[in-house]
Formats: sequence, structure tokens, C-alpha cells
Amino acid sequence: MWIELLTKVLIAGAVLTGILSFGGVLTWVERKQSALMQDRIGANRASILGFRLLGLFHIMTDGIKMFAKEEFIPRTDHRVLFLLAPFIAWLFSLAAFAVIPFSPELTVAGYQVTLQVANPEIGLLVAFAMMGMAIYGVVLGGWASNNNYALLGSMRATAQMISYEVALAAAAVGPLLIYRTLNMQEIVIRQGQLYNGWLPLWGIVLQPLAFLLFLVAGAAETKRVPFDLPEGESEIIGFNLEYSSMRFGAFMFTDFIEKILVACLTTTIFLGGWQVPWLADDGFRLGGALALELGPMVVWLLRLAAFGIKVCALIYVLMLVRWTLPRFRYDQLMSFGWKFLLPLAFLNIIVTAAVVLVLNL
Amino acid sequence: MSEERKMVKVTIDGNQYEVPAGTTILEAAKSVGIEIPHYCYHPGLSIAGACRMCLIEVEKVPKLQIACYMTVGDEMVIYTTNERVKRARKAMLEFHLVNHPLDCPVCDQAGECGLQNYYMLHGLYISRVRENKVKKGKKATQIGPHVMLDQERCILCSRCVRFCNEIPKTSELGMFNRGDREVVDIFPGRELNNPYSANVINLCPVGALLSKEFRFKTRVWYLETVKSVCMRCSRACNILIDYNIRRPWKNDGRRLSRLRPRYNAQVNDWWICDEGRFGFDFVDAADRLTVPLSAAGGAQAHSGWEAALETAAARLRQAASEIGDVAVLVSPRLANEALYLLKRVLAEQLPGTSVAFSSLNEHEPTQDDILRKADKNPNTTGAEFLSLTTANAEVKDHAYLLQTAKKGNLSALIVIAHNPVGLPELYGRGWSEALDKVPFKVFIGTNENETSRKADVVLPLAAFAEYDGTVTNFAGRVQLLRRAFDPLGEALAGWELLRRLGNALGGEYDFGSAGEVFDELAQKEDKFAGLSYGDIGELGVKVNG
Amino acid sequence: MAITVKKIDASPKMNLLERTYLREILRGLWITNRHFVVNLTRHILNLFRIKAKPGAVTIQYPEQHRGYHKRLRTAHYLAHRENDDGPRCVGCMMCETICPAKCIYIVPTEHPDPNVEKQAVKFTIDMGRCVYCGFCVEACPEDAIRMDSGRLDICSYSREGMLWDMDRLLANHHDPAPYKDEEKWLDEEF
Amino acid sequence: MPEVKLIKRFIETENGHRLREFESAGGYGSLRKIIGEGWDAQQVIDILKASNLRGLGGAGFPTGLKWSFVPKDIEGPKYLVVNADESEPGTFKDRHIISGAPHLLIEGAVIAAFCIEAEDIYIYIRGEYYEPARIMEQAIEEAAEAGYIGEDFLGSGHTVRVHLHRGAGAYICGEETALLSSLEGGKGWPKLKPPFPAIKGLFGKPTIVNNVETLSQVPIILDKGAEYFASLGIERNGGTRLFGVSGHVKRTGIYELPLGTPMKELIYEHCGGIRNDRKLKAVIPGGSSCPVLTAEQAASINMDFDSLAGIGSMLGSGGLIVMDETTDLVQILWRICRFYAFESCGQCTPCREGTGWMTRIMERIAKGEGTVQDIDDLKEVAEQIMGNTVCPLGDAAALPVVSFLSKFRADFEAQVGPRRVHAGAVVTQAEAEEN
Repeated sequence: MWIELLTKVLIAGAVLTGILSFGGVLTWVERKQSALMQDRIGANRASILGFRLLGLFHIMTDGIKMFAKEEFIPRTDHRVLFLLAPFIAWLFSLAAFAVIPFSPELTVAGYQVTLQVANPEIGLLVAFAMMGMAIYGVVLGGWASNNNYALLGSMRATAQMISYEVALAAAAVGPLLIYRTLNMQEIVIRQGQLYNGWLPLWGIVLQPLAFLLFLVAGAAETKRVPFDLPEGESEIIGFNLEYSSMRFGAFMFTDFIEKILVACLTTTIFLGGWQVPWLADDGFRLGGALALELGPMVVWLLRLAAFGIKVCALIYVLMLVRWTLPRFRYDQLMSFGWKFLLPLAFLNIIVTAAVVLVLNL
Repeated sequence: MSEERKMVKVTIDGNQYEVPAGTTILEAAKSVGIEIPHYCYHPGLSIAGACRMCLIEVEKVPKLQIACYMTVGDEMVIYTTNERVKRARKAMLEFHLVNHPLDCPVCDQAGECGLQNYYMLHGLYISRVRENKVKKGKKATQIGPHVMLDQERCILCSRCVRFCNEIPKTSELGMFNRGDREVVDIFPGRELNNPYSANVINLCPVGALLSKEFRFKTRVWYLETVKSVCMRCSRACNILIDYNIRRPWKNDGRRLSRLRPRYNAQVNDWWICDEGRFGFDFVDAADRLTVPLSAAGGAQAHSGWEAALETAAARLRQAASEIGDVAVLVSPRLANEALYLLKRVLAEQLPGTSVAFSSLNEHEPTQDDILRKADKNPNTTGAEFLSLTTANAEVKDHAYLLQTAKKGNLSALIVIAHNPVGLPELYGRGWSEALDKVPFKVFIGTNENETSRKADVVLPLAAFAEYDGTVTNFAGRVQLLRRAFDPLGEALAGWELLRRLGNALGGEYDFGSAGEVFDELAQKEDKFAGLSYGDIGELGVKVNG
Repeated sequence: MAITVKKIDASPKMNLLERTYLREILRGLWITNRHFVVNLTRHILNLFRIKAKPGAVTIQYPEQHRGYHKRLRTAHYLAHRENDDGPRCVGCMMCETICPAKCIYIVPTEHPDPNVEKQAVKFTIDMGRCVYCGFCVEACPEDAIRMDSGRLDICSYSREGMLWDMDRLLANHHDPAPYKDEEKWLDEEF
Repeated sequence: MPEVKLIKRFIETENGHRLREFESAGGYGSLRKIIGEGWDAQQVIDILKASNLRGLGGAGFPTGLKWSFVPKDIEGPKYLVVNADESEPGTFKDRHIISGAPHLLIEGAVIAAFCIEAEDIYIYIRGEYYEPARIMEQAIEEAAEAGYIGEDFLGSGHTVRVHLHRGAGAYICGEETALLSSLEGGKGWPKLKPPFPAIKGLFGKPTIVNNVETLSQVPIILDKGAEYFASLGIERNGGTRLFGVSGHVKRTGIYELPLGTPMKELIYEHCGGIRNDRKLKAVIPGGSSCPVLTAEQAASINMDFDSLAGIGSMLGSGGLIVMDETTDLVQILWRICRFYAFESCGQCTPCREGTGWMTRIMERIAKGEGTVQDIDDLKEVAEQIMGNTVCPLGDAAALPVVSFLSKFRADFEAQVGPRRVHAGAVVTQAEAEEN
């Protein structure tokens, strides 16, 4: 009992630390990646003892800056809400990671260990629920700011996030019809099958349209370009107008966490989670024959790495999109979500349901 | 003038005019609005005819003539702007500039320089001088207490020499050497220290003679100017006040930059004396009183106007009810308006106050028969017209007041723009101890001094150039004092200060400007009857009394 | 004449595929992706001292300097007198007079050398107010105030810091390429 | 025509500067005649007017007319001033009269003083004339002893005092008003005219200023008669005058010839022609301030006031400077310019600045550093001075420049480089091509 609790705490701690660190690194990645894409150099000034490490210290300096800046709190009747809002968004985004299966189970000293904090049967619903809760942070922040522009910004954000939440969930229904489970670990295991002995039956193979829809809706959920209408760093006054210092930092950091979350969910549902193609529990198998035998620990590490690589690749793509496409107009955003994404998602569900019914998978 | 001057008909530039016979062409042209350029000519000096700038063409006279010397004749036809004249002017200007150093950037005259102005009006040629200029000896040499000489800039118009010969008749300056080596210089062993020496600065059309005091302080085009009168003696010469308030970093923040004479044939012609010209230091001095002070038992401390006036009024009223006199030492340095209000406030609010008058001040009583008067107060006559001098039997004199104070018979004393303690030994002796015996003293004045330091209430008065008003000179000419800039700190013009004091004492005095005070004064006081503030004008009005 | 309305349909005719913009989006992503990969490769090569084109066009200001046009109006400076430490400025206040921003404050005084007569004792430019019109340079009869220092790093933490006094203006000087470590910076650029 | 030795007769008399020899040559006869016969002033003036005697100092104003300008019926003293400040380069006639026949001058001056009722005669002699001044002093003493001057001279009931005043070396003091300023003790600055000295002169009193030679002619005219004197010359140019010839002639010196004598005769007969029989190049006819004459003009001109004025020159003081073909006129003009720049009194601007400027331009030309532009500028500067000054010194400085440049321009152009166009000057197409 105590050992299990301790293990869970350790795992949760590892996940939390990992996600937060990764989020921090993403701030640097975003700068550097965008710089390379645009023939620039990007942040490279912060140095410790003359070492710059390609600008990696900017993660620290940004943090220091955020903490050191003057905090300005507007005169508002909802001071507590104002102060809490960024952390509501932050907290719920992080909570969603509890159900993400970063790795398969591993038996260590008789204990079943997995890099997943919790594995409920309704894991995916928990993730969606947490993502939905994160909207409250934005809404409350805008409202408690006692500023019309911030309020308008938060209204836009709410409308956008709810709209795309629907499309996001609808897009996930397709694969779920095939997997017939909401258990995240189970979803991943289901994708371990091979078609004809060589094609891994990942979600993306079975549901390519759903994958695209999910990715687009997920990008919209993170409120980033081209869907950055809620805040629009330079042009539109956003919901975080009145925030400064670390509270503003929390909002911004939430974006990065959400981005990781969306990448993790996409990986889990569509990219086979921690699955490595043709890697079975005892080693690589090609055409049913064992090609390379590997120990369980190696396999576990390979699968963990596979998850990481997939997430990174997705984040790269998301960032590529963020630095390539221009922002939507608000009416375009709404009609895109409701008139394009959602109908397509429904179509996908119907077709999938029909196919599943006919083939009796 | 009783007899009419004979008039002659002249044609100047195609227009016929009638001008008095015997006037020079230059003056005749000026009287009809035609400016003929000139350097050496000055209406107040003899005619030199040396600069040749005023060359004009007279019909039937073969050579060009100098307008400053040739007098008009009947049926004379004069051309002042035809091609021949223009060419000659340009040529003369070119000659003037041949050996001129053209160091306008460092020359204080720049901006009001004859060479610059005429070059812009009549010259505008391209220099043909490729030779080295003649080097003259003295550059920026002090030749008198107020005057700097720069021989290179001199165009040898000889105005300064003639001035020294003809007005103060001291002849310190002369023209030395010949040809283009000629220079204006001070005679060996002499110093340009006559009492009118600084007039040569204004006479000099170029930057050869400059004011030591004003030198490098600011550029003339930063200055603003008002027409006013000098307060240094009872002549009340007409002056121009040049002040700089827009660029406070110049001249250590002094606002009043310089004084210049202003022509008034009835008072001072074109001149003012050096004492008046340079006697304005107190205006921007460090010891100016800027806020009301009151010494409630202890040291003098800053207080607002309301509090200071309340204190003064309450103590004066109290003093008036005690044994002993309330006395006022009236100053002829106040303008007519302030004197009038003082008189009215005293009569209405503090009846029974004994009034004393003194024209003594710290200035040496220099005088001569050119301009300077021994009475170094600007408004003694004004005070006399308002019956505030000892000419009125009820008004006491300085000595009487001192005696009364010494005996301890004064319960309160108001000193206005005076410094009895600081007077020369002969008059000031005993005042310090006498003042100590007066229980309550009000000092009204511009600068801190020995007397103000003993006062219980000190009220800051606006200085010369800080307020509008009128003064009456020794000959009974009422002239306008003009405000150039706001009083320093919280100081108030005399009339305004006395108006507020009167109100604090329980009266109701409602004047919005010095003009309103003067207009009432003109109605109530016989001597000023018929005058109005708006009619005084730049040159003043002589009072019939 | 009655007002008539003529409708002009300027929207481009596009088929369904075009209207999804999918192709264009992918092309855009491909372009940015290509840049990323190419630049990353170049940076890495340069990092290992293998000669390759620079991976970025960025100029590392202020260490690297682009080189300004000679007519560019940059921070002011006061020229020195020949064979003398003092300023050429004679305190004529022409610049102060012409200055449309009224940002020049001069206090003149007597020069110790009788042949020079006048000099500025205080010469302050409020760089925060200056509009860089260059009139002061035009107006100067002594060629004392100049604007070709090549310096644009005019900044301060306070308004007072933007007041450049005479010592500072005299210390500044004409330097068209003040930063010489360009090579070093190319190596370390990423 | 031979010389007519009216004045020269006394000069050439042995020891003519002593009273005894002068008297024995007929001196003081006219004065004695006037006093003895009780003439009044008007008679003398009428004779002078009839004789066509003109002022021989340079201006050529009729002497009789000048004397008659003096107001008759006014209070206070009047003065006669003898202008012996002979400073014009090329002129030396007065020096000969003073050294050779000082009593002739005294006699003329006393007659003049008698005519204008002046009691004081001031002889303003050039500072550099040390020896002549000494002789003059001696003559005055002799005349005083002999009673020709002093209180009640010759029993006439009039008083005349003669004062000798030595100048301090300023050329400008040869100008009558500057001379008066100097006599008054002031700086030798010319005064504005009008009023003329005859109305308001020395110490503000009516004053006649006459040249030495003019006054020396007076006793001779009274002696020989107006008709004889007038007949010597031509119309309106009566009598003889002393021509001082210097320069490149064989015999330089003083020649007394009637006015109207051809210049050719003076140079080639009396002076014996040009040195080394070279060709004549130029003649300055009456002191350095007179416009120069070319050889052609010199060959055809008669020497009288009106003829020379007719061709734009002046007879001036009668000091001819003859220059042969070897003369460098550039150097001559530079020298003349230097003289006037040095002597300009500095009172009025055009002369003060202009003479110096001209000299500096001339210096550049003379040193071979000039341009054609400089020649044009020089001429223009001279024209700007001319007529615009207080006294004639400006003209005196400008006239030689203008005349040299217009008559001998080639000489100057030979010494300068190409035209240098200064900034901003408008250049015509033709000029541009020329360059």
C-alpha cells in the first residue's frame, strides 16, 4: 500500500517534472526553430561565464525575468479569481497528463510499473474533461481583470475552445469505435497489431481523416497561431491583458503544456503511443519470425523513447504550422470549426461506424 | 516753437513732400518713411559724413551726395533707391567689409549689427576680397568699467569718439593712425569711465564696442523687449528692458539681461547713464524676497500670503489701539498706484497713523546737468503730488521718525521699500537700536536687507520690470513702467500688495490692474486730474501741477 | 442620373480542392521546413569549422556592424580644435537657435586665449528630444558640431542620462566602423 | 618758344632768397605801389580777374574770384593760409620758389592779406622741407625787420603777421580743409564742404587758402599788368606756370612756360628729349594723381587746364612725370597705389578701405600672382571710390588706377594668369570658352 502510493507519487513527480522541463525547453525550441525557419539566429545572448549553449540559458533568464518583473494587479472586485485564474488553466492542463501512458508496463522486482500516473477505464474522457476545465482559467482571468477588452478576449477564447472541443472529441470517436475502449493503455496496445504481418495498424492508418481533424482541432485548443485569436500577442488585445509578471508567464506556459498534451493525446490515439513498429515484447519480429531478441528492459526503454520521438515530431509539426500560416479571421475561425471540421468529423464517425458494423471488427 | 519753419517742396523717389527747410535729406526722408542707410550719422551727434552709406542722388548735382549732411532745397529732386544709388551703397558696404573680420559667431552684436542688417538689405554680393585682412591691435580689450573694445570689428564711423567729445565732453576716445590701419582707441593713460560711457555700446553700429556685463550672456535674438522707464533716479529716463525668460540656462538664470536707452526728447534724448543702465542687479539677485515671512516670536519663517497678511493686520490693529503710534515710512521708490493705495488704506483702515517720508537710499547722490539727478528715487514728485512728502506739513521726516522710534513711542512701524538700518552712517546711525524698541515691524520690499531681517512680517514686493505702473519724474512727467516678466516667487506688485493688505485690514479694495488704480487716482487726486492710464503712452504725459 | 449599382464579383474562381487551401498549406509547410533543415545543417557545419554558407542573415548588432551610409545622421559629437584639447565650438548658439526641437543648451564664456575670444563652457544636447534633422550641423559656422559619429546606440536608463554634456560630446568621435570583431562573431553566430 | 621767366627770374637771381638781392631785382615793388598809391582791395582783385590767374596748386580755380568770396562786412578775424605742403609725387616747384625767392611769396601773401583784410598769414610748409623752411624763416625775419610785415607795415595802417607752420608729413594736409584741420591742431582730416573755407575756414573764420606759386604770381601781375599776363597764355588760362619735369628726359627741372604750350615742345625742346633717345611711353601731366597720358596724347596736347580736362586728365600741380618705353607700368601703378594707401587719412570709408584694397590687389598683380579677374576687380574698386569720398584724395588714388588700366591694359594682362572665376559668379558662354 505505502509502496504503491510512494511509486505513484514518484511517477507523478517524474511526469510533472518531465512535462514542466519539456515545456520550458519548448520555449527555447520555439525561438530557435522559428529563427532557423526564418534565416535568423534566434535568442543566443544569455550566457553564464561566457558560455551561451546556443541560447539555452534563455529558459532560465526568461523565468528570472518573469519572476522579477513588477506585478500589476488591477482594481477589481474579484481579486482572488484574478490571482487564481492562471493557475486554474495551468493546473487542469497538467492534470490531463495523469492518464497519458508514456510507456508500457514493466515488472520491476515484482511490481508492475508504468510511466502513467493513473489508468482509469475512462482515461480519454478524463483527459478531455481536464482540457475542458482549462477554459475556466481563461474565462475567469478575462472576467476578473475588470477590463472590457480582456473580457472580450476571454469570450473569444471560450467560444473558440468550446467549438473546437466538440470537433476534437468528435474526431476521436472514429478510432474509439475501432478500439472499443477508453482506457489509454488499452488504446495503445490495440495499435500493436500488424496488418498482413507488416503494416502496423495505428490510428493514423485506420483513420487518416480523423487524425488530421484531431490535429487541427488540437492546435486550435492550444490557442496558437493560426488560431491565436484569444490573445494575438502583438495585435489583438487578449484575455491576459491585465496580467503581468509570473501570472502572465503562467498563462503563456499553459500554452506550451497544452501543446505537449495535444501531442501526447494524438500520439496515443493515432500514432500508436509507445508502440515501435515490429517490436514485440521479446524483440523485433519480421514476418512473425523473431529478428532480434531484446531483453524486456531494452524493449521498455525503446518504447518509452518511441513515445518521446513521436511527441517531439508532432510538436515540430505544430510549431511548423504555427510559424508558417497566418491567423484566421474570427468568422473564418468559427465557420471552419462548425461548418468544416465538425461535419467532417461526423461524416467520419458515420462511415467508420458503418464499416465497423459491416466488417464486424 | 512759436515761429513757423519755412517749408520746402522736395521730390523724393518720385513723390512730392513738404519738409521744413534746413533739415538734412536723411531726416527729411525719414520723416516721410524712407530709410536711408547710415552708420556714422546719429541725430544726437555732430555730422561726420565718413561712412558714405547714405549716398543719394540729387538731380542736377553731378556727384552722389551724402544725405546726412546735405540739406533739402526747394524743388530738389532726390533719388534714394535708383540704380546708381544702389550700386554705390553696395560698393560702400563692400568697402566696410573689406577689413571686417566677419566673426559674427563670436560677436555679441550679431543680430542687431548694422553691417549684417545692411548687408541683408543692400548688399548680398559675393565677396571679391581674396587678400588678407588688415590686423588691428586690440581685440576684446577692456577700455573702461563697462566697455570692451574690438578694433578689428570697427568700421571707424567715429560715433563713439564724437559722443565722448560732445555729450559727456570727456574725450577719452580718439582715432589713431591713418588709412586702413586706422583704429579707434582710448587715449594713452585714459579710461572710458565717464558716467555715460556705456552709451557708446548702443551707438556702435557694429560689435567694436560691447558691454562687458552683457558680453556672451545670451544672444540678442533670444531677448524680448518692453518699453519702460529707468527707476534709478528722478529723471526716469526712457529705456528698453531686454529680458530672457525662455532660455533659463543662459546668464545663470537671470531674467533681466540688459537695459538700453529709448529716445524721448523731453526726458533723456538718446542716452542713459551707466548707473541706471547697470543698476538692475537686485532684480535677479540671490537675496530677493520671494515668499512672505513672519516671525511669530522666533525666527522668520516661511508663511503663505493669507497667514502673513492676517498676522500683519491683526497686529497692526492691536498696535493702533495701544499707546504709541503706528507709523509708516513711505518710499518714493513705489509707483504712483502703490502710493495712492497706501494713502487710501492708511486713511480708511488705520486712521491716525503717522506718515513719514524719506528719499534717502544707499545710492550716491551723483548729479550733473546731462541726465543724472541727485534724487535717486524715481517717484519723489509722484509722492509729492499725492501729499505724501514732507511738503505736506502732516508728513514727518526721516529724522523725526528715528527720534520717535528711539524714544519707544512707536507701537508698530511699516517700512516700505526702504532700508533705514543700511543707510550710510550719517543717516543710518541709531536705526538698529531704534527698531529694536518697536514692538511690531512690517517690512515691504524686494530684497533682503538689514531692516528686513529685523521685521516681524516681511512681505515680498515685485521689483522693477516685474509690474506695470506709473512714475512721475522730477519735472512732473508721468511715464509708464512696464512689466517684462512675472514677479519672482510669490512677490506682488506694490498696488496689489497694498490692496490685499487693505482687505486684510477689513477694507474692500477691488482693483484688477494697475490701470484701474491709476484711473481712480486720476479722478481723486487734483494733480493728476484728467489723466487716464490708457492715454499716457510711450513717452509719458506732463502733469499740469 | 439615377444611381445604379453595379456589382463586381472579384472573388477568384476556385475549385473545391483549392478552396481547402490544403495544397498551399502543405507547400508553405514544406518551404519553412526546408529552410529549417538547410539552415540547421549549415549551422552545424559552421559549428564544426567546416566552411559553409552562414545559416542566418542576422547581423550581430552591436558586435557586428552593417556600415552606415556616410550621410546617415547619427549621434552628435563636438570636434576638437586643431592642436588643442578644447572644443572647436565658439558658443555662437547658431545650432541652439536653429534647433527645431530646442534640445541644445549652450552656455558660453570667455576663452583663456585672447585670440579665440569665446567658447562654450556648457554644451548639452538632450538626445531624448533631438529629432536628428541635422540643422545644427548645417548652421555651425565652425564645423564644430557633427553628426557622423556612426553611433546609434543612444540610450539611457533615465531622462537625465539622455542629456549629453560637453565632455561626452567631445569624447565621441567619427568612427564609421566601430566594431571590428566581425569574423569572430560569424563563427559563433548560432 | 623760349621760357618766360617771370618767377624764375627771381629764383635764378644770385642769393635771391636774401632781401637785398630780391629788392634789387625789383622785389616788393608791387606791394609798395599798392600801399603807396592807396589802392583798395577791389582794384587788386579786378586786376587779378583780368589776368586770368588760376590757382596753380592743382585745382585751377580763378584766384580773383576766390578772393572776392570772402565776406566783407563781418566781425572777427580773417585768415590767409599759404599752402606750401607740396607733397604730390612729381611736383617740386614750390620748393624752388621758397628756396629761391621766399620774399616773392611773402610779397604776394601780404598783398592777398591786404585784399581780404586778413591780419594773420599762415604758411603751412611741408614737414620734409627742412631747408626751405629755414630759408623761409629767415626771409620772414628779414621782411619783418624791413617793415614789409608787422604792425602798420609800410605805414599802411594795416597789420599783418606771418606765421610759419611746419607740417608733420601728411600728404592729405595739402588738401585745404585738411590743412586747416591740421593748423587748428586737430588730426589732418578734410572737412565736409560746404561751407567752403572762404566762408568758414580756419578756426571757423573766413579763410583763403592759396598755393605758393599762385601767390608768387600776384606781385608779378601787379607789376607787369593784367593784359601782359593774360596775353602770355591762352583764353581763360592766363600767364605762365612752373612745370617740374622729372623722369626719363635728358634735362629734368623747372621750366616756366606760358599755359597752352604744347607738351611736345616742353619734352623735346626744353628738356632735350627722352633719355637715350628712346621712345616715349607715357606721361603723367600734373603729379601722380593725374590720369596718365599715352605717348600719342602727349604728342598732341597743349598744357593748359582746359585742354587737359578735355581729354580726361588734369594739369594738376604741373609736375610732369615722363616715362620711356622701358618703364614697367605695373610697378609704377603699384607704387602709386602704395603711396595713396599709406597717405589716406582714414576718415571716410571708400578711400580708407579702397586704397588699401587696391594696393593689395596691385601687389598680387605685380608679383605675378594675379588674374585677369583681378584687373577687372581693381578697376571696379577704383570706380567705386571715385566721387564718393569726402575729399579729392579718393579720386586722386582712383584716377591713376582707372587711367593706367584703361590705357595700358595690355601691360597688366601680360603679368597675370588666366581669369579665375570666383564662386557664384555668372559666367557667360563666351567667357567660359575663353577660359
